Amino acid sequence: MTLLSFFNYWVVIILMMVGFYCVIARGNMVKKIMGLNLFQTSVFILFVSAGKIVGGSTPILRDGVEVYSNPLPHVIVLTAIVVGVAITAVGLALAVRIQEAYGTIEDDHLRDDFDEEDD
Amino acid sequence: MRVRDLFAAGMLFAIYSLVSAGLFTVLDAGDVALTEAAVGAGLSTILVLAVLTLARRYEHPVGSHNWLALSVVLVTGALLVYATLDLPEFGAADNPAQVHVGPFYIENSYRDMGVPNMVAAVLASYRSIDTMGEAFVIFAAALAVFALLSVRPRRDMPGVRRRHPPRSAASKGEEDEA
Amino acid sequence: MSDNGILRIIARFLIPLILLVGLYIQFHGEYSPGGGFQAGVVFAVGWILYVLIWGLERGLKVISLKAMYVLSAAGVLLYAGTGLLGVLLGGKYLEFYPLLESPHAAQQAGIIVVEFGVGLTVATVAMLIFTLFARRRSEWIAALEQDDPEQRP
Amino acid sequence: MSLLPQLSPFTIVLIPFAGAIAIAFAAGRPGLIQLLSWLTAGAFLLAVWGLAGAVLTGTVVEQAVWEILPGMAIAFSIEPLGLLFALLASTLWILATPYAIGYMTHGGYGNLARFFACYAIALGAAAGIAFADNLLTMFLFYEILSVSTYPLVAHDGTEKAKRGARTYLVLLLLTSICLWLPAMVWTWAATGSMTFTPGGILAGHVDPVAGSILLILFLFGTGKAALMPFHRWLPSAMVAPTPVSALLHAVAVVKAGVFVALKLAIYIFGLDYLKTLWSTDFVLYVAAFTMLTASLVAMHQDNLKARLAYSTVSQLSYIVVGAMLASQLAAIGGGMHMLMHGFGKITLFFCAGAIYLASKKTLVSELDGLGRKMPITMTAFLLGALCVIGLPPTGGLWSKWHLVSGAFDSGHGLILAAYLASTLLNIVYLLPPVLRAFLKPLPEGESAGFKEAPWLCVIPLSLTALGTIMLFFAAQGGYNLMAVIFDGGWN
Amino acid sequence: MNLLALMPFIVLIPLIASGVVALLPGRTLPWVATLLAALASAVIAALVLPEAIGQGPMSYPFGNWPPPIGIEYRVDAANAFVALLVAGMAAITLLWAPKSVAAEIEGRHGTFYALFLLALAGLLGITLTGDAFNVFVFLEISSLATYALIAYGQDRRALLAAFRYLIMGTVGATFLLIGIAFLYMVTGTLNMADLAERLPELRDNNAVRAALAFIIVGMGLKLALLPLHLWLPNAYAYAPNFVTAFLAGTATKVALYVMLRFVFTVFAPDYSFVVLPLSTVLMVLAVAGMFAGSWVAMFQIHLKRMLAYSSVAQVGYMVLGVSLATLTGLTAAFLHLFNHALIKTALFMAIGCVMYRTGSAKLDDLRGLGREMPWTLTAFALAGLSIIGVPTTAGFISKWYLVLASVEVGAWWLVALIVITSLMAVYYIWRVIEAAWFSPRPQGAVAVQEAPLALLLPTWLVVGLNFYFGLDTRLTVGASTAAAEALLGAGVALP
Repeated sequence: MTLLSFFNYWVVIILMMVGFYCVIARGNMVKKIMGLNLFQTSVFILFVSAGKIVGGSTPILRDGVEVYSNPLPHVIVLTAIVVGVAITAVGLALAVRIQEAYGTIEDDHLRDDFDEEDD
Repeated sequence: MRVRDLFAAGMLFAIYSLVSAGLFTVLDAGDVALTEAAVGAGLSTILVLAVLTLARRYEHPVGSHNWLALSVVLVTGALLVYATLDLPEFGAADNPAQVHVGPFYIENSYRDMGVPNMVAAVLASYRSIDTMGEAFVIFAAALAVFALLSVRPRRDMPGVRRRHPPRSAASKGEEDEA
Repeated sequence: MSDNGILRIIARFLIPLILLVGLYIQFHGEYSPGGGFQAGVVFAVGWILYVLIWGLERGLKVISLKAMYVLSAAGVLLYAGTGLLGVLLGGKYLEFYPLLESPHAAQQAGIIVVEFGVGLTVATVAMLIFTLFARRRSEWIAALEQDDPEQRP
Repeated sequence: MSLLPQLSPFTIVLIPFAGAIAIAFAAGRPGLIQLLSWLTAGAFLLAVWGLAGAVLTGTVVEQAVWEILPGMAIAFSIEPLGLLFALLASTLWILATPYAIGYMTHGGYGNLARFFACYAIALGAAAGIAFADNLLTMFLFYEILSVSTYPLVAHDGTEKAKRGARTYLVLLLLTSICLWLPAMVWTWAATGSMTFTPGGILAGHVDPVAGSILLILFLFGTGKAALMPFHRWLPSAMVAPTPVSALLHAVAVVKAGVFVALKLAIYIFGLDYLKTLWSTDFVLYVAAFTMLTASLVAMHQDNLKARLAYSTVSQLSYIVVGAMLASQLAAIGGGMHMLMHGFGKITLFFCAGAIYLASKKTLVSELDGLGRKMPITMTAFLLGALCVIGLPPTGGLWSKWHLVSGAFDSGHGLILAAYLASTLLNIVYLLPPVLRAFLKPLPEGESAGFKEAPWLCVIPLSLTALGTIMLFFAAQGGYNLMAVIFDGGWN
Repeated sequence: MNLLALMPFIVLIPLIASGVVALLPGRTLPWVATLLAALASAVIAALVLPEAIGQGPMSYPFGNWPPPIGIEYRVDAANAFVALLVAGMAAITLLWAPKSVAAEIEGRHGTFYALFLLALAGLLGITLTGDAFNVFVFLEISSLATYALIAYGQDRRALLAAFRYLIMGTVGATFLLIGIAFLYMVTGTLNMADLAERLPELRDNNAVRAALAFIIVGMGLKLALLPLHLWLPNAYAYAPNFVTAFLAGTATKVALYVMLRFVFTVFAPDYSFVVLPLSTVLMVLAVAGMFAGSWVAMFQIHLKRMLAYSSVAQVGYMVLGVSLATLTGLTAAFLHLFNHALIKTALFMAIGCVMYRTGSAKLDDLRGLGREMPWTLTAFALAGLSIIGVPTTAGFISKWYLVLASVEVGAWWLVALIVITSLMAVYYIWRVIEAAWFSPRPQGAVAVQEAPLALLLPTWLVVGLNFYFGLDTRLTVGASTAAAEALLGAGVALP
């Protein structure tokens, strides 16, 4: 195996980590959700690259094509993308409600308010 | 993602989605590319923008680096890199993924159902219950957003519920009947 | 934006085109990339464009919030119902062969119906979510003004 | 005896619980509560005596109520020791009932329904312990007893009462859950059985080291037996109204503790096995130490109830020592002392309560001349004291006699000395109140306004005092009952 | 119809019903439909369980495509047991629901109940499926619905709790996805049984190890295993009472089941526990969870938070049983999984009754309430006995087995720890009892009535079940043992 064959994976990993960092380190909820999306999308790329065959083509039957890439990861990722957008929608809706209820969507600012016991 | 302007961040995010859609095409995943473009660049961006009309456009400055978060991320990254060392070579035709279940679809989907787009065949027939689940995920998201955003906005949402003194016993009785 | 003439004219052309593309992706999904999900999104985007230009009120006249809600449920029920049909006709859940005589036709019919269900759900859900987000701002301002005229978001 | 109904043990145990529920529902109607209390205590008494008749004629009574897991059941069986304990509890309960009613109504206490319901539950739990066929059942009722007496101790509702009650509960729960429960699990894991078997179940299953640890866990885990250093709860519990102190902390609770100790010694370890364990001696000397120290502490207590409480701590250790001597005679003596001390100590507590009710006096130093005002009470006090000390004409003589003989038999000279020294101390702290009451004159300026306590209180204490004398003559019955265990005639 | 044909309908009935219920108007109609769906699902699960125990695994291929080409539902004793628990608890909590929901939920009830059904169907789907990716899909169905259900809470902190749960839950799910991706890349299959066949060849593969790690962390997040538990207390505390009662009994249990399924079935136990130091890691986390959870619970003044922290501790007990990796340990884990669902549901229901009347779940507001709401608080006390582990309650049985499992491997110190944490449970339950019965009512407090029968009866039903399963252990112990055997395979005994 050559170093090159890892290169694809490592780029994906770097992207993944950027997204993950955004999720846990950022206080802003919109950014958190964007980070989540970034994180997930990178995983999708990892998944799809599992199905790639060098020299293959899109798995739609045509004449003259011998090698097709594996369709299964594509299906998985399709489903996962849909799940991702569903989460984004719900997360953003929650952010809207939090903005209304608290007047901010900065998670850091809410921490104190949150941990205060109610008495 | 060091952009404080969330609008700009949203735009960057849309561009990233488009780029990855391109990447998907390169990886022979036409369907995925189409979806990513429609969703990432389209739908998600619209929603982010819609939220930004409601909330502050600029992120609050973050004081310092979050070392804990950074270390968590680095550990995860290290684990991922460690894992990749034993992953099959990228793009090779003899990877396990290319020899076990995948080829069955490539070889048989046309015979089974006469559909040239194998992705559609796998999606809607071989792994149909997944797709049904996906439809229900979307439906759940709709219900969730509906539940969250169809109540009338209130500013006085209590931090502590019902701080006012407990109601009298008489009014309780009425409530029970209601 | 509805007073921008150029936009309106472009949109007049563009929106039918988008809807057409949506339909193509929906029903040509077995042959080329695409399927219910992508079609649904594209279809919804067409409607969203319409709303962006002519406003939410007119958009909701085309399809009301209630209709979206009902149709989104109808979409998943269509999918699930197709699966049930397979059981009723003696097969497994989501087995399409029992639907029609010819195996290929049965599979294709099944795929088309469930993809349509997905498309229906996705399109209406996208519209629904967009509507709810878009409407929220005006509702919120109204609520704020009712509580305290001074405060604005 | 055969005229009495013969109910199954579980039914008998349920009687007080059913009564408690009925009493709880009668909340707010004192008359009904009293009636129900009488009914429950009466029914319980009849049932226990009915069973005794059957058992003495040779019927084997065993009852598995429910098997939770294979080999692990809620089950009851009647054996002499348990029967003795149940007889004691039921008899004293019926005597304590009028006393409690009189005391609580004249003392102006509230929340009567809760009080009498918990009282009944405590007795039911004591019966459950008495009839338990295995460790699990015993543990269950032991904990019910602990928890159900908490409201009784805290009955006043004052901070002081609640603090005392908390000490009480925490100590009992801590010891039972931290020490007893693991010991039980260990026993189960080692032997696969938890059933009480004559001769013990541990022998041959655990090595002496483990057996020694088990013994320590079990004995100290039985917090109700008040071995030092886990005796603190007993003085704390004296914040309770006197009927509670009398019945529960002279009879039901503490006797449950020593009963458990005896039962463990005889039926789980087995006396022969017990002899081989090094920790037997350890526990023995801790108990002897407790016996002496508590007596010394009792001497310095001016508060009458506190003095009685420490006396109880000391007397309980007599029984534990009896169990640990690993001699049949001493074990029988321990069983008998459970009975004798029960009668004696309840009399003393009844008297203390009666004195408080009549004169509001709680200190020993205030008792001067009281004998002239309350002759019946003070006479009863004298009898109770004699019984606890172990002097004729009371039953206490016989139990101490057997204990001392057992110590002599097994060659524990030190223990023998401890017994004798402690008995001397008994005399020193129990007789002065009587002497003060009868021989010293009333203090100057004391109004002569008070007289004997209400008859509802006086009659019970007279009866228990008479009981101590009766036991002097009837002690042979108790001995015979106990001896059956070791004759091998009992399975 | 035979049972196999019925089996997928455990999931499908609530799933399809959600589409219908979403459209139903009014308040009663959606509830009735939801209840019927949950009951039907529970009945089928109850029918399937003995079959799964007796006959071994049943497989239902969707679309009649044989696995691993298509997706199968694969039911053995382990997941039939969990499915019965989830569906059963859903039906029981639904009995309790109407009054509570009427008081707390704004907006359309049809939407609310549809979300509930989706959450239920998602949990059941995760349980029954035999396909790794299908787990992810159904996990997200239930998660999405759960976020919304939590956000229905009337306290604004419910929103924040839901958001944080969303973030952590999604990260967890994505971790799971990464794990599945690795597994797919090295084996080429997504079917669990197929994976199990192919993984033994890949013992020394880094990616397989990483996959296990990711899956465990991902599920640990959903399970609220100690350092990953942060979302749980607030989510439970501020969600509507009905939702809390349901989630407390089901959500973490299913996450645990998924973890077990991967650890034991997909990766063989001799891999997970021998090749990797999983046993140690899980045991440390479990013990830490038991302690930290109980410790924090002792100082909570908000009772729902207290119970939530107690849940963190109880998850520790379950994971402890797993970490022993013996048949008895696993049996104990399954037993506690079942019994804890009963206990926590009963406790949350009782607190829900209190909140229904007083609007507060704070310890101070509970003072002296024992006399005004005797039935409610007695139910609480009895369920409290069960969580402490008093004999004749369900909680005792599971702790007993846990202790037995510890003794079997000679880990006496674990017994001591279990005892100590039980004592901590005594403390936090006792605080409530003392406040309710031995403290005076605060001054100026208005008289409160006993909770309505519609709430009391289901609460007492669950309390009764706690005692029933504390006495009749044939069902629970039998099924748990069968479940543990199913997971451990043919009698794998581990050091």
